[in-house]
Amino acid sequence: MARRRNLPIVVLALAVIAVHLLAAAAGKPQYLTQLTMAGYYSLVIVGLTLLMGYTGQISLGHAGFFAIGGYTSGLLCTYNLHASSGRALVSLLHAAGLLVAGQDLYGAEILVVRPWVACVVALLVTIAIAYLVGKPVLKLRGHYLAMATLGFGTIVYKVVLGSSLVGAADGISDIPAFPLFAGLAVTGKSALRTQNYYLAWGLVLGAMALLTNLIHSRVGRALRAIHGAEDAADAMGVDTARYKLSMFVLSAGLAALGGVFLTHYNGGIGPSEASIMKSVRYVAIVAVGGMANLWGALIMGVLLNFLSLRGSFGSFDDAVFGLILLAIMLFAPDGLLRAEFVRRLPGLRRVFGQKAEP
Amino acid sequence: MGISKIGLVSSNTGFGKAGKEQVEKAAPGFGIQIVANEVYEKEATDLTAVVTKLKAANVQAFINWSIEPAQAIVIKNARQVGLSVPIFQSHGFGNIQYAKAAGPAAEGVIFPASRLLVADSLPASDKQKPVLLKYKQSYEARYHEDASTFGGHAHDALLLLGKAVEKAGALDKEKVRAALESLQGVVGTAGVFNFSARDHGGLGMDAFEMQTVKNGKFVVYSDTAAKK
Amino acid sequence: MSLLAVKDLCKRFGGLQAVGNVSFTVAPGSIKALIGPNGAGKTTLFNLIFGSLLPDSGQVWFDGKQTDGWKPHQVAAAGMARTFQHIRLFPKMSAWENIAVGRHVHSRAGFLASMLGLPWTQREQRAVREKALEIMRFLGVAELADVEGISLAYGQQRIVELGRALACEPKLLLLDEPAAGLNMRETSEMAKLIARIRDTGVTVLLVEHDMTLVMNISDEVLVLSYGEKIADDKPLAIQKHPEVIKVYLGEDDA
Amino acid sequence: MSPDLLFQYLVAGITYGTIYAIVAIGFNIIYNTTGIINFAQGEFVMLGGMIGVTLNAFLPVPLAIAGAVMATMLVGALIEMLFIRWLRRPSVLRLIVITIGLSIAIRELALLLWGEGVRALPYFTGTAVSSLSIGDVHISPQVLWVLGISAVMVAALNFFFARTLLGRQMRACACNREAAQLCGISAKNMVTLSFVLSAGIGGLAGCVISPITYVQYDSGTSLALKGFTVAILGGLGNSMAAIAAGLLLGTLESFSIWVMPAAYKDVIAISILLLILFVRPSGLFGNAEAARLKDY
Repeated sequence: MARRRNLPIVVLALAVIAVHLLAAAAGKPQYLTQLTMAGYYSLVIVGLTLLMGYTGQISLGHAGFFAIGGYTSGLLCTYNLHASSGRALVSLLHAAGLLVAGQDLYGAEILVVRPWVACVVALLVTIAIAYLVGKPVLKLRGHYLAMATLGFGTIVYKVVLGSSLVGAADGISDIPAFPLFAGLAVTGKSALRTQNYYLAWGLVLGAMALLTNLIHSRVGRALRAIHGAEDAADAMGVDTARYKLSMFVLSAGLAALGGVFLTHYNGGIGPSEASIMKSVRYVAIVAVGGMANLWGALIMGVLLNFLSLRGSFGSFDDAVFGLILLAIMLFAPDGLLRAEFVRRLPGLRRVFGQKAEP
Repeated sequence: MGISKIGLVSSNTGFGKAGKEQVEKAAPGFGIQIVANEVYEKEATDLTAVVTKLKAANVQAFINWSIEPAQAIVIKNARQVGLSVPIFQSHGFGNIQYAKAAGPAAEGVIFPASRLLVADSLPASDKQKPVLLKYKQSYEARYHEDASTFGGHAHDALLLLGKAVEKAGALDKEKVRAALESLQGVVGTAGVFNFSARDHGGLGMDAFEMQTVKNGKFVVYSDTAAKK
Repeated sequence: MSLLAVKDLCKRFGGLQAVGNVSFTVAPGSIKALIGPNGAGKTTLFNLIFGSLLPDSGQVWFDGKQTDGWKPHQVAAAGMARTFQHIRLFPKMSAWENIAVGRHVHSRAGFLASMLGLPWTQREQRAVREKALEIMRFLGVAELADVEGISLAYGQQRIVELGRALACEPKLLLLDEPAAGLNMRETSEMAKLIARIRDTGVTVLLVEHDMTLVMNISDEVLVLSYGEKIADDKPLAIQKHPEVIKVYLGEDDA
Repeated sequence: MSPDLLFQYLVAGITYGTIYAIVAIGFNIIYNTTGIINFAQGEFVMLGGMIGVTLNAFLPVPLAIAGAVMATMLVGALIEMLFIRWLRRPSVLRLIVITIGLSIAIRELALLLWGEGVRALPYFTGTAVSSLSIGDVHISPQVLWVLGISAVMVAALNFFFARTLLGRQMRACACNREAAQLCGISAKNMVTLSFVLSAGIGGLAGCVISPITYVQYDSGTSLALKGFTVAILGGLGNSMAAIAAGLLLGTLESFSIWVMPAAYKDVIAISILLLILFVRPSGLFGNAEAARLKDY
């Protein structure tokens, strides 16, 4: 069984290589840039799929977690501690090798947190916030849960938009590259485009491997049981509150991971990453993928994000996502990539016909 | 005007933020103190509480820096709560729509903008006047709405690019850039452009004219004594 | 020593006394039935015992531990399992997976181990599936293993739900109207099945309206009326109990 | 802080609060009959305002408003019939996503139709600068119009639900859909009616508040968020409580500007919403057990 489960992962890995070769052959290496970005957004989407599709808990605030990750890492990597370098704490951090000194564009001395430290802190901060928010929020159901997560997302958006510390409406820019190892760094420099493409998709592959294992495990079964009938899952000994919270935190962590890497890749982050429209877009993609369909969500996520990033939808970007949401939820609530939908296609007229019945 | 204590309100967008920062930087040089400094939402529906805060701070005038519809709400609410001090706006006010939206509240608002808005009343000697009138008339004939400065910027950008390509005589990127940097005396809607390798903005201070709203129309602000 | 002891349990909803001062015990290895007219508080009593509702006062002792105030999943972990009056299967999971959820308290793979797919979790997985299929064979529904919960026939759903509870290997099994909606043949099969489950050493407490089933298989019968206990005795004695007769004849038993 | 200023903040708070409350009442009507939270409610307000302004170009204000309200009602009916009515046993999640999709679609359509421009109906009395003064406290007459029309609307709604057959039928559906259907009430028609009513209220609100707030293709979104907050604060489905909750939230927001930067005004409002959801999901004035009955 395990081998059968690994097959899609292998196919995905081959597809990643094939796309690279195709893009190179077609002389369109810039496609890799958008695919890299789409890869990082996919991390949010696969995490959200597990939370919404498998565990049945809606979140209209996941852009908030993406933004908290990206903003925290970006802020730590750009906030100049030089002025307070005499302080005991700063000296201690410096001595521990957690800070890095350098010069900015204009030659002024700067002292900032090392990117890998910033990344770890950003993930930990997001996880802590997800835990604190999730604990009370996940007690709610239905509309109340939707409203509470929407509220959380709005708060994150308004706070980053209103705080001059993180650049208010401008966001944070000039975020340094995130050096990993052996000359590889998360950066938008075109020299490292291919490497970054493989890095992003390596992360997606890793996440997919872990998450497919999860859904086919005891935990995955418990999560689906919570979705199916929460009281019955509880009666079977599933600590539903703990499982929901763990899943919420896990998906928030994945969103933050995507946020951190994309922020370093783009070299900046702005408040629009935290906006409600972004959260709605993530939900739309999960829905189009088929809710409880990890691979469907990944495919639709890459496709739609890629097209959107390429500007294929022009000024109708939001409209396209709105209409997709509407169409999918009306005609194929189980997603496009499901056999039942394809079978039902010829019967669409019957679906319309039902309107006339009393 | 002898103003030393002002209020500053701006919208929570990049435009509002940039203006806010510049005003904060420039104010001390003129001996002006910002006693109330508020950022409002670009989607705001009513800003009575914000202008009340200005009123409570006893400002002698206030600057309202925004490019969104909410800027009209600010001036309207200010007049409603009886805050009758002079109001200064940014060039983001350069669309008659906002003045119309604020109705009588917009009367007397002072703002800098290019001469496009007051093209009709310019003296015949003004060298921008023909360009402005031509743009204004063709825009209004085509779109059936008042021309604003914003569309003019796009017009100028295309005009400059066209001149540069013409001057370079080729579509080579480097040559066009060099030509663009050497353009002199190009008359656009925003002003007369004089580029150099160091100046990529091309406009001087004289490109802006202080304007105000009188009887629902933009007119040149004539009280020269008021120009600080 | 009783397996379950309920002492002076009380629960009010607003002004309504749903359960009032009910005390009783269930002996290990026995089948005890809980009967009473509609609205007598039977399901409320179940929910109080299982932790789905918090009692206003009174105690629940299960297997030597005081369990009132515990959450259902804690009660389940302590060795109690239940079925629901309105069947609560997991609709989009196959029959065997439904039953496999019942193995939750007897397996231990957590988030991290599951995501990494460690070898021991895979062994555990196989054991869980094996056990689920074994239970399906015991119930005689092995051929339904891969059918989705939502696609099962009503009677089959009752059996699978029972299997899910059995998968917990409970000491005490709470059955809420196991024969509701079943036809006569299915009801008598259900009665046999419950007796067989008791014979494997599982203690059973059930709520049921079907008197034939109750009188045939129960060792003791508890009668509730308007939330209060009016009788607690052997089936034969219950049938002659004057107050029970009054309650049942006085009611319009639809 | 002089008493005059205190009152001035209070006036601002009442203005915000009344606007939020009308939006919240629109939510409640649909929620009560269907259990749906209509995320497109704010768009009804926007449509009302936009259509009102458009009609005002060739109709006097009262007729323009009447026309706008009727047009919005029609939109409400169409939305229900095209997107909700024929769904069989839709899940809450599906309904949430559908109404979110609708709100985006309507907004984008409005952008196509009317562009980005900002519009407003003229002030019903006076102008943008006129205000009634009590000492140094100033109130725009339009605020009084909003208050008055809201009051009349609430009274009319109360009469409708308590006294008329149709209103009672809608309430019956809200309490128990199956039982109502057994009594011969067409639950489906009641749902359509609730959309019509709710859209009409939204449309009216959009017209009445437009002189104060202006209207633009995307005005609906932020109003909807506040409307939700107020609806939940008061207890979902309870329209009288929504008015109290609206005034409370509006006043809190107004005074929050007094003590902290206006940029954080919404953060305060939504934090209150979250707090209420955590400690008292039935709302400030709601009844916990009644709320649980409607928990789907």
